Amino acid sequence: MATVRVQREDFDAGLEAAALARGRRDVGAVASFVGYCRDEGGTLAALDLEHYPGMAEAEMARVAAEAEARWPLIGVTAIHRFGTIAPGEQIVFVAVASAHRGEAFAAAEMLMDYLKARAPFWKRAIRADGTVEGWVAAKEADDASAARWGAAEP
Amino acid sequence: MATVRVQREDFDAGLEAAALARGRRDVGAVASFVGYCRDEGGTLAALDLEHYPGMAEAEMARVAAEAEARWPLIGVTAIHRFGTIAPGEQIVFVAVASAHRGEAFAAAEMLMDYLKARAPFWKRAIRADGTVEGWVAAKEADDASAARWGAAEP
Amino acid sequence: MKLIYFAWVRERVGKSEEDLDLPPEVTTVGDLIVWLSGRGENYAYAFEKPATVRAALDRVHARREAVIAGAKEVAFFPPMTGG
Amino acid sequence: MKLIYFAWVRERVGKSEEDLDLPPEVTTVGDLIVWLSGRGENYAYAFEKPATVRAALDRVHARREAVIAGAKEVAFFPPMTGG
Repeated sequence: MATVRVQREDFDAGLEAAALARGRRDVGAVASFVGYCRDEGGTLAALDLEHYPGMAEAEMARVAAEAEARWPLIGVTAIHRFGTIAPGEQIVFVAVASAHRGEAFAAAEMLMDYLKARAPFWKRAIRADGTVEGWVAAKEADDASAARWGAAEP
Repeated sequence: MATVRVQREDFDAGLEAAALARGRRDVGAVASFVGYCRDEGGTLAALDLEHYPGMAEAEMARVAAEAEARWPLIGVTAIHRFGTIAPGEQIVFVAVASAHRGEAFAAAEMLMDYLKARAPFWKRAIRADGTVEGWVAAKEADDASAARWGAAEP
Repeated sequence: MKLIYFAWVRERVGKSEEDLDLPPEVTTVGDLIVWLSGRGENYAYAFEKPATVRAALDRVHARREAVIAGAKEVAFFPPMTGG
Repeated sequence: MKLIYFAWVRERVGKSEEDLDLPPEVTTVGDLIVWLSGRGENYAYAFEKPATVRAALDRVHARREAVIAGAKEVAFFPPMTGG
């Protein structure tokens, strides 16, 4: 059963990853990922992250369920923040526990690719000079990353 | 510059992964992995891990340097324990920081594949019934995992 | 029908949500986009490049040919840029 | 020459390390394996399936044809099973 959270506040990635193995003796591998806000060479002051409440959680849960259907996973956690996020801060987290490392890595990477392509979040850049830039355009590379798992278009 | 440690004591995986991004604004992605000791359906009491002191650290550093030569990485940490390790305990850790998630995932997975195939560690299983089993045989799958990165045979 | 807009679709339409009675000829998501585009400059602007607007029916991604009858909530938004 | 053994190679040889004077005809790792195998049953047992034994020269993986002259330390061990 996957744990999915959409929240404004920060999270403790180490604690979340360790929780997947705690008290268990059948977990052989935990692969985890944290996406951070970069300052893009000093030009970015913050990101403003809008989301679709309700659908964001539902879509992340669907993505996690697809990973669980594809590989024999023991646990999945996915967390995505919204609101104003400064450079150096955490934005997104996924972790996958399984018996063996191959499926843990593959599932974690698939989760990130799917989250980026399908979870209803939109970033706006606030520049260091105070200007609020337009919305970040989706990268075709992200759709391509999701497509390589054989995904249907969102 | 990679951080490599070979140690008997446990480690704090969350702290190690977070340290790669702490105080930085150019890290966009940290992929990390923890390998745990499984109890193999209740039959395993512990693993006894022997290593080649000096060579273990050197080989892990070479593996990390190969990952750094292949991808634009910001930081790499690899830790491997030795000694007696019980089911549920952590054995091995790798974490990779980079600007983008693709290279962080790829480098972390390559590091694990290479570590398993090349770092001089040997496992012996201590069974739940008290018998000390022979040495764990290397899996051909591990050599194949390392080979897919185009590695020379160790 | 409850309509919800996000990100620059919301900004162009000028509101984050509204309740509209849809005429009977509007049966699919694609029909709804065409109908909305004729309701004013703000909608026309939001949907000027329809390929860049995504839709969801009751919080599930929906294609243009998806039938909206029975849905409680239709959302329009740009391609996702989370993660 | 310092020789070091690990895991079941160590157990079969019966010691973890030793210092040996190598005869001049032993120039490669492969030569050393053949020479050691003739030194007693314990060595013959350790190297009975030479393909399953790996070698390192001064803590770097070495193939059978690697020349050992100049090395301070030769190690023999089974395929690695860490990680």
